[in-house]
Amino acid sequence: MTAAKTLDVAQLPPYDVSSQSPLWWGQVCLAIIEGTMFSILLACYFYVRLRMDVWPPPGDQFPHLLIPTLGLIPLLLSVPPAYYASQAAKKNDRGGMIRNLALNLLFGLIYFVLRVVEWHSLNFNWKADIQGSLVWAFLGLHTFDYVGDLGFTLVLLVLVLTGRYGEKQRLGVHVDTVVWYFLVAVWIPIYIVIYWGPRLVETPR
Amino acid sequence: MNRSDHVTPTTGGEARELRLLEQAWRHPRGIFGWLSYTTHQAIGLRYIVTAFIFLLVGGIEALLMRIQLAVPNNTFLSPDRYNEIFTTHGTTMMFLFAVPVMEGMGIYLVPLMLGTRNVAFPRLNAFGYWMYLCGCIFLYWGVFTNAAPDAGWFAYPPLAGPQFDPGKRVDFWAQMITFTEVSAMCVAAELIATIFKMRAPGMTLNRIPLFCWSMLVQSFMVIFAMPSIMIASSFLLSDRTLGTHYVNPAEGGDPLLYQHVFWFFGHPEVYIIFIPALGFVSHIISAHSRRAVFGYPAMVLSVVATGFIGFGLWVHHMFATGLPQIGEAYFTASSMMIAIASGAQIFCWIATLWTGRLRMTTALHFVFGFIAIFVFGGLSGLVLASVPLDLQVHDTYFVVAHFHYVLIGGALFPLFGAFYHWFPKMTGRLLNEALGKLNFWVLFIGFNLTFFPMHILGLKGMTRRIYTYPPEMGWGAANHLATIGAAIIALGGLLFIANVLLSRRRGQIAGDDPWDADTLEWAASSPPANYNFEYLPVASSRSPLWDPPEERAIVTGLRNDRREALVTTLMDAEPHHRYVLPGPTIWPLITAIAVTVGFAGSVFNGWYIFWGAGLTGIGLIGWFWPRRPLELKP
Amino acid sequence: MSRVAFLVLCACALTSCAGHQQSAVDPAGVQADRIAHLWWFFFCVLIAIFLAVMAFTLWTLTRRHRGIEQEPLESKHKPSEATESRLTRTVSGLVIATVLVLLVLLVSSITTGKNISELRDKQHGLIIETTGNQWWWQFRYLNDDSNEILITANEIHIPVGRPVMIRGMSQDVIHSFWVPNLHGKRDLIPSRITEEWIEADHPGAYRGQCAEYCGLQHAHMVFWVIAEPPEKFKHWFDSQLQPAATPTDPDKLRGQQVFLKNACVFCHAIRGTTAAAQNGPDLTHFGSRRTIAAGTLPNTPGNLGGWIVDPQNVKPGNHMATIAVNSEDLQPLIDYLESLK
Amino acid sequence: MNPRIASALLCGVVVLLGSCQREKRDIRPAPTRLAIYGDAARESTLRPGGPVQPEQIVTNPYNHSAYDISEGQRLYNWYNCSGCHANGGGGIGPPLIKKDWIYGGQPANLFDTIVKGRPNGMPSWGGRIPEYQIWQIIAYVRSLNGEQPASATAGRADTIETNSQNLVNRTSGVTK
Repeated sequence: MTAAKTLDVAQLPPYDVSSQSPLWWGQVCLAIIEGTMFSILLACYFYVRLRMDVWPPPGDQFPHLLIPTLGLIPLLLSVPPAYYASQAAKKNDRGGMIRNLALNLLFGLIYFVLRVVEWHSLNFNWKADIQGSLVWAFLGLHTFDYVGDLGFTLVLLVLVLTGRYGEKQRLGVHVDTVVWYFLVAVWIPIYIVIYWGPRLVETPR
Repeated sequence: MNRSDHVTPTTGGEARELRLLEQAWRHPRGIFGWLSYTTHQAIGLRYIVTAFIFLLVGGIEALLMRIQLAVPNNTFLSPDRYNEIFTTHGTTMMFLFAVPVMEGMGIYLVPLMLGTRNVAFPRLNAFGYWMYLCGCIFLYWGVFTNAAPDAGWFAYPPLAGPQFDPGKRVDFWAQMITFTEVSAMCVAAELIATIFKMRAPGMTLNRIPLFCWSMLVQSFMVIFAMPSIMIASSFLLSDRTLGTHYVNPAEGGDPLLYQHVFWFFGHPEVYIIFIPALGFVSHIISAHSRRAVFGYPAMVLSVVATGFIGFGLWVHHMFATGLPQIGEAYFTASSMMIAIASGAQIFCWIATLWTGRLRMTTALHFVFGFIAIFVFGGLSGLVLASVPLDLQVHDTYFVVAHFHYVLIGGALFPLFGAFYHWFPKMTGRLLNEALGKLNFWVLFIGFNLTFFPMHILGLKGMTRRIYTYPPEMGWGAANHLATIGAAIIALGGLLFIANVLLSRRRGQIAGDDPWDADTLEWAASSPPANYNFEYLPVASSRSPLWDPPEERAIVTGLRNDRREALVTTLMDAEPHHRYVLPGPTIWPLITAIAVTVGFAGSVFNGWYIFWGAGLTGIGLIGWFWPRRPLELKP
Repeated sequence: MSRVAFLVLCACALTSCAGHQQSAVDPAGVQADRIAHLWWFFFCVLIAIFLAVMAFTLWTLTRRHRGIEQEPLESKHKPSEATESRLTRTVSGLVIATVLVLLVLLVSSITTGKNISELRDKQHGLIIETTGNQWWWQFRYLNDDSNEILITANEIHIPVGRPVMIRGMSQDVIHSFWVPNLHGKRDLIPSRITEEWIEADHPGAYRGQCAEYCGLQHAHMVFWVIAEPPEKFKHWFDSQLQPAATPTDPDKLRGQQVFLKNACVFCHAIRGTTAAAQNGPDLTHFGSRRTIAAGTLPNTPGNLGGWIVDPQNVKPGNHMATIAVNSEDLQPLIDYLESLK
Repeated sequence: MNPRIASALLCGVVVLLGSCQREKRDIRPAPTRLAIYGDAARESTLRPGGPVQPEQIVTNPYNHSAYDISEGQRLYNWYNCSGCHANGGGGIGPPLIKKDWIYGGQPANLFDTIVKGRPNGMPSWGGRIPEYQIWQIIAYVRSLNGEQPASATAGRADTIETNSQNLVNRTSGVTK
């Protein structure tokens, strides 16, 4: 037993609500996975579109522009609250977390309603043709993640409201925003492609 | 040989601290306790054992195929059964054995090599294993209910589509993919976080053990490749069950779209399997040739390069579909570039052996076998990279020979070597060396006897996946030889099992560091305690255990009354904060079962997706529900 | 070193399969010939590399107790700087060598690729539309004159020295057209048309097989390419263009009636009769073909009888209906079909 | 309790689930079956246009079998049923996607219709195509009406989508 040099870490904090936490990195990995899925779907969309003379396939309406475009407003508005929520989580400011999480959730829900309305107005479904299949894949996958994260935010809000939270939950609030930024960011290209794409590269009937 | 590396400060109350640590990391008792383990050693071993069971199953399927092909016009298997068996064999080996076993080794070894106490997300780790197990059971549920997939392990539509493969066979295949991909992604995410943030203090980027580099690259490949196969299998599944048109030409879909998406995963998959094996080889060589691997930077660079290039050559699986010539030239070039990276590594290893003092253990035997077989397989890979030659040998037994050379030679031999190398760490006992060398030679001879003749068969026109062939083709002799070889391989497998079973009971007791190796896992006791290290080590160099004791240091000041580990900075591994790891819990299992309900049910009825999602939500809430104490005492 | 012997042995094995009817290393066509040359070039280069690497690897075993043993390895587990730098030079040299070898292989492969894609006087080429079906081949000799279009199945004749274009398509799943002695494969993909030019140098019968897994009977999806001198080919082509003659003797006449009365007519066509379905192979000149059921059996009356009575026994899972032909009808049917030369 | 035992147990459970009808692939139909069902249906008292007698049900040997349903789909086109009945929507002949059958929609009625033919155009196929194929076609036709389990029927065919509830009078985009 030789006395060895020791490195004492007792002074270090027992937790950390920041991007230094492994959890944050794990969350980023999951975001990358989702992002890769959406990019591959986009690649597939262009692949099939290039093989078609007529797009959208005859019988499909052009997807509406109004509601999805309006929808961008609450979607983008939901980002700042997410950011402030994470700041509040770092500072362990309960009021701030409650306020911003609630706002985030509110805008999120408004957008979700618009999404559902618009989705129902499509005149083609997944069985209609390849465009139907792909558009429904985009909407389905994104909505699935979106609802999932809404639920996660809701649970966090409830925990903070009931005061049943500690570092882990604050860290949860922090990394939750990572997912939220991602979901908003990834929607923009999808929105452009599936709603504007058919118009921008319209083909003569 | 056995050198105690527990350099511990002679402070008082040490015994009490140790008891606290034992207490904090003790496994819960009983069957429910067993189901709620979250330590990386336990989960890693579960991966490894399960994967080995499926290696045996896949091997039995391979033997059945070899019996069928042993003689011309054989009627041992019906064509239908044969198709099911070769599909299940490929699927089992790729998705239920090769990837999971490498992940298992990573889960077991990475925290030990990094000098930490567990992976970053122990519960996600458990969840990943349960998902993998459910996937295995799901596929073999299909197999046993006469619904074994029969469209080949890459299930090309339209043959695998709704019109030409009725029933649930391919649905079982496609959904099994989802299970194993979820599991693989969990492992990838947690290993990346672990390697980035939980390295021992002082383990800067250029001190990370080569195996951890391999697992890092492999994890990133998983993250970028697996989504692709998930998309592909979902396309197939929804076309078959929901009536979508992703691969239906009549409605604007395209069968080739599936091939592109599949192979964008399918080629990296090969590297996902074999990059960890490169890590094994480096460690075995450095330990048994008594010197650090030559050219560490070159090794790291070529592994990373392999990871990148691996995504750039999927089209060489599709040369026969007729692509523009310029594209073909590009993919030929990129396919050959891989050879540069692999070549550099081989040369570095040979250089290491060259200047080392070799200790001809079984592990090193397997490494030599690896070099011989893998180099051969790599060279035949160059034949496949060349478009004109590929047009001839594509989808023939030449290809079968090639990928068994790279996968068995490139991954399985290093894996066996790794077992002989790390078995003492896992069990505390050495595997029998004499039996081990016999095991190696039987496997090596059997392997070449089985797969070498297949090169010739391929050139003589024997196509892949045919359930029989007429005698006048002159393929009989080589096929007969291959079948004999397969029997010899099986014998080798039995020898290995025998060796494991014998040595677990009465193998020679191994100390902490039987090989006098250099990386941190050998500083832990064998088998390691649940907390790996009583005091986390500090990485004083690339080969910490070869440093003189006075240069080594340990970490003190972690609380021992809870599962605490140290988070360090990304680049320089400076201590940043302490990190409390979650303890044992049953919720990952519950969540995995909930997800399984959704996945398995949706094969028969789409609505199950929503039931499964609901149940999963409940599971996740239970998983993340805050437990007292909410505030951590510093 | 036993591996070396093994390799030599395999080289012999490869070369010894000359005269084989389905072999990539026994070329009978321009492209297959170029590919085979490329193959042997690769073979020699790669085997040389392999042997070199193996020699180096095994040598590490022999020189264990030589010079470097004097160097102090155990202390820091590292040889002297001199050794390390010498190794660095060697390894980098080897890597550069690898790159050069790869460049050579790449260039040779691409040039061969270019060569096999261009053939002389394609404009005078024959165009054969090839359709893959589960599990048989339909061939249509295209022609501007619609009466000159010939439909046949599972066996094509081509003139020696004249380029032939295979226009590939598929009715059901993906198949792959492969005649190793003439050229590499080309997939036949539903909804697509793929093209491949082949040309035979010298006469002979070459066996082709579906090379993309296509289901239950993938193993029995064979066809024959018979290359013959132009005049012989012309003769064959003209005779095949003729509709089947109505049989004169009562036995065969009865056979024809059996054929037309039974389910046969729902799938098969015999030009010159009312049978015109395209679901199965065209049987107009069935008697002139070498094999039954896409290369499953040699075309003999006995085999034909067995095939008609119980096709699912001969080729399990194929799409030929099991019809109940009573015994006294069977012989006339066989005689009739075999008479369709 | 270790993982080996655990997975062994689970596999055991799986085996006990046994095989299921849906996945049966009767690649080589036995001649006996041809005779039995053939006679059973021939001797049934059903008459063209006559009253449907439910007690005279002959069970379809290929009921619920995914393989035979898809074989039926192939034969439906090969034997040109689609010529008159289209993809079930009907054309020259009556539609097959419906609930009210002129001559009864039970397997035995359909068998009779196909074997004996019906006035105004439905030809008699008796003795021309083997009975097992008739049963396969019946299995497919009944699947059009959802009278086969959804898990045994394909989500779609590799054809233009004809499912009317998706879209009215649409045609597919041309693919290059």
